[in-house]
Amino acid sequence: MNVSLILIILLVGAFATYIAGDKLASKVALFFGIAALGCSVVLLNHFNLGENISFLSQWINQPHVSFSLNADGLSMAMVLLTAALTPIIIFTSFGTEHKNAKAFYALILFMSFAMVGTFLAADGLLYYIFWELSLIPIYFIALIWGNGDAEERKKAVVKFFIYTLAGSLFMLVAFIYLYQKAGSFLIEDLYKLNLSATEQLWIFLAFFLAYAIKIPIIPFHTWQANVYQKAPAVGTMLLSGIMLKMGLYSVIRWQLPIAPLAAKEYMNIFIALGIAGVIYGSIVALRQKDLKKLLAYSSLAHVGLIAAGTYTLTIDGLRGAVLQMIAHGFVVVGLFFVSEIIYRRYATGTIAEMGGIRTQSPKFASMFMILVLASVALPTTFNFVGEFTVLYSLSQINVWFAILGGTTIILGAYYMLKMYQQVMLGETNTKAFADVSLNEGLALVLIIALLFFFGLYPKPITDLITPSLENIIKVINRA
Amino acid sequence: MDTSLTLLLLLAPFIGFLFNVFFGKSIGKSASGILGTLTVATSFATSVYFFMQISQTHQAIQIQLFDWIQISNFKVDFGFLLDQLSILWLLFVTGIGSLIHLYSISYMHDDENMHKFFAYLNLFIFFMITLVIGSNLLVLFIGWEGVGLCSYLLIGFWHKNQDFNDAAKKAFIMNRIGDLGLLIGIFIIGSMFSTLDYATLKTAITGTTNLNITWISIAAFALFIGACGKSAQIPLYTWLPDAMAGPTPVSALIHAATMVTAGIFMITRLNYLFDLAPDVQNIIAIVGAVTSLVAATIALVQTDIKKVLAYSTVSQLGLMFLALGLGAYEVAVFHVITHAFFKACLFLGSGSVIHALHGEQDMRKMGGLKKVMGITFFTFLISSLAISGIPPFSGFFSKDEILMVAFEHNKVLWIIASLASLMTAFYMFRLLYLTFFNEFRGTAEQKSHLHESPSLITFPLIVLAILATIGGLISLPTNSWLNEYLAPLFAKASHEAHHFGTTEYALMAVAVLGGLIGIGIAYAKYIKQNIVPEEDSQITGFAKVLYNKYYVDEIYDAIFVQSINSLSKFFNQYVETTLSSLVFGLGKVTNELGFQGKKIQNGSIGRYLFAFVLGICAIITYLFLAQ
Amino acid sequence: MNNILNEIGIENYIFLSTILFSIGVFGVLYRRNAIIVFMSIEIMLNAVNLLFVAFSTYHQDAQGQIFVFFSMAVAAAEVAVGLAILVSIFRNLGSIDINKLKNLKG
Amino acid sequence: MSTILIIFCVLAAVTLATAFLAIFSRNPIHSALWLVICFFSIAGHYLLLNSQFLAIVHIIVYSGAIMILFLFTIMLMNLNKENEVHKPRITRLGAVVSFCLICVVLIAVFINSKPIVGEYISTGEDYQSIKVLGKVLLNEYMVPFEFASILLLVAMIGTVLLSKKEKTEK
Repeated sequence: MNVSLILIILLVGAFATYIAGDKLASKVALFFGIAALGCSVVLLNHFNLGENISFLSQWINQPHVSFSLNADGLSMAMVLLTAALTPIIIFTSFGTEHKNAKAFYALILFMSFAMVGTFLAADGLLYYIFWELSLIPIYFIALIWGNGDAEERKKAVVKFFIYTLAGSLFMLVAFIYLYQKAGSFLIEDLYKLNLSATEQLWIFLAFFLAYAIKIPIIPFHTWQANVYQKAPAVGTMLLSGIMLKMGLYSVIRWQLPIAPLAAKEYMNIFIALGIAGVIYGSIVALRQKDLKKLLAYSSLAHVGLIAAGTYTLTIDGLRGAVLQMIAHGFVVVGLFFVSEIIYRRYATGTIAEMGGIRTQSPKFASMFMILVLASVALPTTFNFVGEFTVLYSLSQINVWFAILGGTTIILGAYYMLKMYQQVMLGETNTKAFADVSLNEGLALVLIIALLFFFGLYPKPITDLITPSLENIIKVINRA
Repeated sequence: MDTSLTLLLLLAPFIGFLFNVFFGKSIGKSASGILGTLTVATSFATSVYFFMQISQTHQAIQIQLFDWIQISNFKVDFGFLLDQLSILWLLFVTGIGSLIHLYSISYMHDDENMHKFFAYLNLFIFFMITLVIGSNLLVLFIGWEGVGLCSYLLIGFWHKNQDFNDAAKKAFIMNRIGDLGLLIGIFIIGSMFSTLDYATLKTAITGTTNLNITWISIAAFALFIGACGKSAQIPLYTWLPDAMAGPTPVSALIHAATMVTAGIFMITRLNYLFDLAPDVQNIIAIVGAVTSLVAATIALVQTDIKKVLAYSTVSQLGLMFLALGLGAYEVAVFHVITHAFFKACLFLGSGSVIHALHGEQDMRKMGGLKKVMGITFFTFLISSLAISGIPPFSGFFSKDEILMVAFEHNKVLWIIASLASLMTAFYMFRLLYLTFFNEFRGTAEQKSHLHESPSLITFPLIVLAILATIGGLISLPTNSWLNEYLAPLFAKASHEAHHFGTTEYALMAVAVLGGLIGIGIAYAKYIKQNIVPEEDSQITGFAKVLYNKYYVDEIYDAIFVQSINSLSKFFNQYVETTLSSLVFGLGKVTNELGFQGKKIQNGSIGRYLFAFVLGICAIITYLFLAQ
Repeated sequence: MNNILNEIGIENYIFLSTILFSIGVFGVLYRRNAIIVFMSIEIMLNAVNLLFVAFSTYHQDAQGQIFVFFSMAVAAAEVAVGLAILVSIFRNLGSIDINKLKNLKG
Repeated sequence: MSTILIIFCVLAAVTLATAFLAIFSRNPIHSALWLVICFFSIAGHYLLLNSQFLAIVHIIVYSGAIMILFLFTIMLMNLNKENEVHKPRITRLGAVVSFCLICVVLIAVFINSKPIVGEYISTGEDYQSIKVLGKVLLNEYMVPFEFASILLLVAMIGTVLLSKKEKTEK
């Protein structure tokens, strides 16, 4: 039994969903999503027992490319995140009608497939293929099923597509160069390379461009807010919940260990960039008029902090970053789902048109509040664990980094509470607002429960990721 | 046994919270209130048990539940520490908490969301207990943020009013500024000592000699900022008066008796750390003294009954910080306790008044309530005497000790503190006279409804008034039970008992005299001359500055809030668009290049031929001539 | 038998054919009339042929001349086809001005 | 200066001059005629180099076949009027510059390659009589020779097809 099974399930699921037809599509997709989750849990069990669940097979002879899937703790954690979020995301979409549902759900599973592949791939070219593959479904999801004016949407989505694709091409160039040097795309061969400082710098920058656009780190973030706003809720969740993490994961897995000298040399610059993202994103979020855009900028702020954590090159920074990635994945999916719930009832994303919802739907208000609190990293939520660890690692580098990065605690509270106040509180709204339905409530409760469970007891995840992160630190310090 | 009891202590209010959240609406208002009260009372009973136990054994109880956060050089576990300090805090948190729960059953009975109110109150008690009994700084931080959250929820309890929501938001954000400071302090401590656990930390700090004092000072300062946020000291005090937007029991519980003392708790907890940073201690003392004076001056002219009490709280907290800064931790703790009694009593009394007047909070529209609200008046009087430092009430002892410590260390601080106490006496009696004496100034309709509050409200008042009277007994000047009880906590030998000489008696006399002068002025002004404060528009001169709280809110707004907002506007309007157009610009350049390139491919054979010839020339030159 | 190149020198042939070739190029660029352009191409071909023959003599080898035969055959074919195309263009457009033949652009 | 050199110079002058004239003549018929003279002079060069057969073939193919073809075409199109519009001045200037450039480049290549010109040895061996040429052509270059014939055939068919009037044309 090995990890390729998850990929197979998801791919087969995508086809099965397409064949199942519009009526059954959502249920079939949910079934395969849960199957993938179950499979990954079983695999996790095998992994924890010390079995080898990696998969390696020769694929192309010339150039030397292998179909290599390597599952270590880090990959498993990310796969689990994807596998857990996919069914939740599919489940959240149950309240909304989608035209041509079979294609829609098939694309979701296909995207999940590509992202799991990205997290597992241990061969540079294979990784690159999965990386680009994940872009295709989200492009169609955002373009076809998105909200708002079609022309505007097209502009935003095409910008996103070309922008990320262009960034990734630099990564491909870097991989080709590395292949010239190492004679293989396999990650362990790339780890063994001893490149000169200049080479490392160029490779680092090439990777950085690809990841900075995907994550996004300022100033490469301009695609984000518009796409988040225009994409359907499911697309936004996939993008913010999992796809952003692809970039962050790749920083840890590929960028830092392959070009450690450059990473060490210019560490401060990249940490500063991440922290600038924190402050900038938070401040920009303050004046957003659209709920989804506001959440997009809050996402920018959070991933900025995560990125800063990864570039500290310390075990705390990496661990905190991974924890925060997972936590942020859940919270952001929850928050975008909340915005979708409001959208279903009011058919608008404009904050000014909301307000006074709390009296009408107390359950929804409470769950929204909890998600807001989790997003501002209240202790006992999972986000706090991650944020604390990341900020701690930053304080080890320089206390000012921690102070500036820590402004997220203040500014985050400011914009989130301001948003909550404007959306939920105040005089009772004249428009009716039905409280959450069973399906909606279930999805939200699931997310909240996970956040609190891991907030109080993050040990399982910490234990899972720590050995592999320590290995990566070892690789980084090899020179 | 200890573990399960601790969990009972901790989780009882939490269960009350969960129950009230999920079933509160269906079981009815009274039931949900009684349930809420009972859970807190359970905690109180457990606390009493622990108190008895520790009085005999003098042994702190340590409990480890499970690992929580893993950091490279240390791990933080979910553990609890029940020692003298935490049990003392538990006693009055849960004790006063139970009383206030009881009070709220009656007070909040007309509110449709009463079950929610009790849920939040229970949650608050839960977090406060977590804060107090946590065995390390991070568990303290859970409680620290948690009480801030409950404070937010309760201030904004009437969430239809956006002003209240603003106040709630402000409280949360200002607290978070402090929280950042606390976190930074935690980071520094963590990296210096590789532990956040109090016990290990104490051995690490007291056991080592060559510590890096600079970093310890920075850590202490950062922690102090955290304390400033939570305990409403300059410059982070402005949220507390606004927090009076919440229901009055909340003001009594959270914003007077318990949560705002968390900063003092934390500093007392880490006294060994602060002892090593004398510079920071000086800052604390100065900030405390200045806060007490500034808040007292503002309180002089306020007309909202709760605002007066709020500024009075800030002022008293300032006095406690003064004591902390002077290293007299047990004195600060003493004042925390007596203050909790009389201030809770005052707030609840004001709540009783407001309840009787159906929500009226302006003292200019009160008066003459002595006749109808006898019990409220009497308890209020006792508490006012206590806060003014008149013997033999509790406030006299605690305040006197602070003044004495201040006199020993620095005469200027003593003068400031004495001035603040004098003002305290004045504004408290101003409040008392305006509210309870003379004739009623409200509407006739209000007058007809005037009544003494029901026994559920008066009972807590009586209990608290008794405590406010006798609370001073726990630390008499010559024979202090409290000092002995707390002695194991402090690194330094406990503050030596004052051997009473003439100086001490003179100081005492001065303090009492000051209190009496304040009362006298108030009497002269508001009873003899029967002055009623002017309407808002008629206030002029310095009084206007005071009435507007030195315009601090406006200044903060202009400096911080507005600048962040305009920065946000700038980012949104210019930076975002610039960055966006840069990306689009890249696309446009490519597009333009394409268009230009298209012109080369214009189909004219003549030009192709030219290009052809020139190309051949170039190739030949490159191949044969360019060696 | 005395070699003719002793008298003239291979360089002169090279220069001659180079200049002749350049004249051909010049003609192609200079004129708009497609027929003249064709003629210029013939001049270029002849310049090359001349050089072939000169080197054939220089190396005392027949292969150079053989190549000239082939080149002539190709030139003949090219002219035949080319002129046929020109005729058909002329029939369609009424002109053989190469500046008017701009249908090649995208 | 030997007689042969003088003959060469005269022939070269004629070749270049007529080539120029062929290009500069405004009337295409004049161009064609100048070109015929040019080809004759090139045939003269061949004779000078002692390749009589080639010279004959050259005259037959070029002056006889190709130039006649040109003249026919010109007459077919009725182009003997001097109606050609000059190219723009800048283009003509460009043409002149290109001419000079390619001239200079080619000559520079030649000079730059520093050729070692040895003694011209005449082995006396026969290498360019019809007999020898025929043997080489039909032994060594048998296949290309056949291909050349196919090429000519194809060219012929193509020409016929191209110059036929299309029936679909209006």
